[in-house]
Amino acid sequence: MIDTLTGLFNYWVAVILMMTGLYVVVAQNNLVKKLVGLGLFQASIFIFYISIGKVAGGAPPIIEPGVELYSNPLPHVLILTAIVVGVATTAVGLSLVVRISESYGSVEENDINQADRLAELETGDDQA
Amino acid sequence: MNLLIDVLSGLCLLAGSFLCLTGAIGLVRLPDMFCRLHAASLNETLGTPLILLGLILQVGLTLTSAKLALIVLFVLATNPTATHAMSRAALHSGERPIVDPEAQEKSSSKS
Amino acid sequence: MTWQQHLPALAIILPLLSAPLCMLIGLRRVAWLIGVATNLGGLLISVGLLQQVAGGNVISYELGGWAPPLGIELRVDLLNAFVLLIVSALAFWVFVYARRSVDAEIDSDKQTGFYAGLLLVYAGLAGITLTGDAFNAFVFLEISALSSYAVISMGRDRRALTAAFQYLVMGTIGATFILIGVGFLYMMTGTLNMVDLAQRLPAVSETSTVQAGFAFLSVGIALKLAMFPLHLWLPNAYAFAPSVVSVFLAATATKVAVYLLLRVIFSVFGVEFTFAQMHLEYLLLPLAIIAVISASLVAVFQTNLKRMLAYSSVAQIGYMLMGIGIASAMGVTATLLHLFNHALMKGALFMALGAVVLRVGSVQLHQLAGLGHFMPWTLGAFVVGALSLIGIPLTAGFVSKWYLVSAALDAGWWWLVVVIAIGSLLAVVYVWRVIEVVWFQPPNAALAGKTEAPWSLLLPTWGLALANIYFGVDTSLTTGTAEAAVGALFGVTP
Amino acid sequence: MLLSLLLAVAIAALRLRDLFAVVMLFGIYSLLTALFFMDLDAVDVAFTEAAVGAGVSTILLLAALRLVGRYEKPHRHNPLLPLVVVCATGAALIYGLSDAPRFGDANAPAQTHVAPRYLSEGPAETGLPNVVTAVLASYRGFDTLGETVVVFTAGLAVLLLLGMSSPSPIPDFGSEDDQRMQRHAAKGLIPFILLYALYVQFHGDFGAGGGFQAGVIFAAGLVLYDLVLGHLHTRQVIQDGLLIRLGALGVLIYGCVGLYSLLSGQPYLDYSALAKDPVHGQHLGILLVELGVGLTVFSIITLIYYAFSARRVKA
Repeated sequence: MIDTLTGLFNYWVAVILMMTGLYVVVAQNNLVKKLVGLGLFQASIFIFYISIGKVAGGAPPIIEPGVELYSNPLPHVLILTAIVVGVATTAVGLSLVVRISESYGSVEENDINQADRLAELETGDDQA
Repeated sequence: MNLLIDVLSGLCLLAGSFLCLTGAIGLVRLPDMFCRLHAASLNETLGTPLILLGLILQVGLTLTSAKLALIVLFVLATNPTATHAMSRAALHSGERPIVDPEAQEKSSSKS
Repeated sequence: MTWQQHLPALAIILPLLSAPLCMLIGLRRVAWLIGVATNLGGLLISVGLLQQVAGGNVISYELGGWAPPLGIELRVDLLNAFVLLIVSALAFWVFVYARRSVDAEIDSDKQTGFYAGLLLVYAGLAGITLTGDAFNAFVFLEISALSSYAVISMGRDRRALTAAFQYLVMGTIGATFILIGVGFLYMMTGTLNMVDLAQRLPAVSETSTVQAGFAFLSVGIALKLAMFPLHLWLPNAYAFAPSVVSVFLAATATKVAVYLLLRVIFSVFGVEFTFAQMHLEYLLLPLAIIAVISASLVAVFQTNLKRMLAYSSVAQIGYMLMGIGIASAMGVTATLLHLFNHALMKGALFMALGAVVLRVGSVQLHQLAGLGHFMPWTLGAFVVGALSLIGIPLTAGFVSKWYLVSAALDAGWWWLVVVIAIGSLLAVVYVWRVIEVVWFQPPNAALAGKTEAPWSLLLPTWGLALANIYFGVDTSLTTGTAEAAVGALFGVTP
Repeated sequence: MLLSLLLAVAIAALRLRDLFAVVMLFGIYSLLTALFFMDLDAVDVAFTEAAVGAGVSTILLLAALRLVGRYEKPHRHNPLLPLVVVCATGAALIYGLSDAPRFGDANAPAQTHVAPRYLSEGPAETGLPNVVTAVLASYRGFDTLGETVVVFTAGLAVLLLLGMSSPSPIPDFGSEDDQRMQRHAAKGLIPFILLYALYVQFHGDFGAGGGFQAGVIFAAGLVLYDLVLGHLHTRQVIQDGLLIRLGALGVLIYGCVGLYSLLSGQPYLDYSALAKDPVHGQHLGILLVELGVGLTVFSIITLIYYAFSARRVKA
């Protein structure tokens, strides 16, 4: 039990961070904040992956003479890719938010849904 | 000789850490934007270079110490600029230094 | 190596590189031509691949010359060659159709980028279909997802923006879940290659880590394929996207997600684990049933025809999951057939609506009264697609439903047949509403002077409509391939 | 210790309404994560996270905030459903981790199956001491091609959504005099930043870094120039239409290196076809594809920054 608690400490924190991030995404009303939450969520997964690759007492995986034990390079590679994917998603999401704010005048989810519903009720037409 | 270097670098490290600590305390304790900036710039412009200097002394004359020296130069160039830009921005957005002792009381109890 | 051996790599990199080429040249007509040429090439490649694997052999292509699990492997068997054929055939057809529709719906200075985006969606889907590496699948998933957010948001209605945003949030959560799942599996096996995973997983299948990994992978993919409670992003995304995008995504994107689910369930984990140990059918079947009934019911009350079809898609995905949930060879064959046939019918239906958008500017049901008299060919194709959607004999839709019903009866689940019947009845209801309005109501005054859609739209639309009939009559190609693919799928799993 | 700081920052970000502060906290969070990666031996990842998470993301978020407003509206919401979803996810994660190998265990499956092969043979097969670069660009080069395309796609998407920016002189951050100090400092620094980017680009095979990080740093140099000297100046140097083409060119460079090996009868992306000696070919191939990556990343990030910064706030 104690071993599970301490031996996986990194993972536990990563889990709590993931939950925080996911909560921000699902519960928040503001679209920018949702994207920040998405970023937190993804960053915590990066921590999770990098923790998988750590070898106790290992060195960074740049081969040098005289060093025997290295950490696992594969998760590093995967996360490099994932970081890039993450920032690409953020950029696209933000440009969507900018356009939404221009055409709705708001970036709060409630306001937007309400505006859509009103428009549909008024015209009976859901294709503007 | 080694002892001398150790002592010197130790002194540098100690002084640097002390400055950083005071800077951090100041950042929390001081009443307004400008005083806090003052505290922050203190630890950045003197504290960090001192620590780096201590480290350079420890490493000796290698590629690593050259990199550390570059970092020192970089920090010295950017931090005052950043502090300057921040205080200007604060002034622009309507922040004013507190000069009145009473207002100072109020503000510090608030934060 | 001969050039035939390079086909798996070419199938992906051709569209992947032609998209930047479009942007480099920067002319919209050239971009369209490049797109058509690329997709024609893609179609030929996928036919070639299907021929190469027809005998049941499996192609493994080692990218970079590194043998798996060290490097990334493309792995082609009958199953994904079949799915790739669906995707590339539809992509080609969509590009032929696209020019007029895109001219009408997209600003001319954005058309180049739009075509490049479509090509990237296609490249991503082809990548997911062919790759034999779990993490590589994630990368291609993101390529297709990011580019679909972009092309969806090009819709004229401002709701296209919110729909794309919602899709972005849900899609990213889905992709991140897949990433967590892959991470768990990597933790326990040390590999990312799917074949290698399949070999190493049985030894650790009892651990909670592998079980949780499976759960995260399934939920992530379920988000992508709009499985019932996670489908909320889909209707608006399809309804407000430009017509071409609706056709393309409805016909291909969810199909590839279903393929990925099949791959994970049957090839990576194996039936032993997914059904005997995890009892996936207890989750899949109820959700599939609710999806079929509730989404069909919602579709009945839609006034926007594109949104109606989108809800119908959610219901059709329900049928596909039902086939998987039955967990017999017959059931999965039904799923595969429905993948193919649904692409045909939804393609035809959305293409017909695209033509309506071009001429009328709306797909709001009450504005289309009597439109059949002005655009008989377009709406004729719509009717054919709709008949296939219901599952009338001699249409493609009938074949897959027939297989599904047989599979349910084989398993002794007559109640499932009842569900399928109710779903089809509801489809009759929502389709009939449309047919009644467009053919039998007196023409709407506002429609006066509307003319038939141009040939460049009609031909592809009718091409797909006729394909619906052809594959309803001559079933040897589809059923033969699907049965062989499923045989291999069940054969390789212990 | 670091992890608890991370936690504090994350929770603060959750609670604050001032989006500006949230974004700054997000930047701090990324920097802390980067430090943490450093601690876990992932130097390349730390480098990237610091450049991207703390740098690029933060700048983009700030640029977007300028356009959409800084404060979040207070609102009531029912936190029950989100809480259930989050707790279910958390429970599944904890359940999954309870059987996981211990942290740092050198005998975990992840450490014993494929990875040792990279470490033992990688330097000999590719000629690079930095195994991360070797795996990234060669063993899993197809992933990296995909990653480059993702960056390109993001640029394309932003271009489609926000359109080309027309050079306009409006963004005026203050009078000449106001900016004098920053201007001098920036003018002194920018050459060094660009030089450093080149160093990172071409030294990635030996130390941490590579095309991606170099591209980000190069873009950062340009963004700094743009911020301090105003838009017109930067856009005289390089324009949007050119940027998206450069981005496309980067992807094509990468793709064509692969095509070359395909045409010479080797599998796609097999760099040993590039030279007589396979190891030499690998080295050359990695340099070339890293160049493609760097080019794409630099131009797309600059392009995205342009698109955001040129947008006016609409009333």
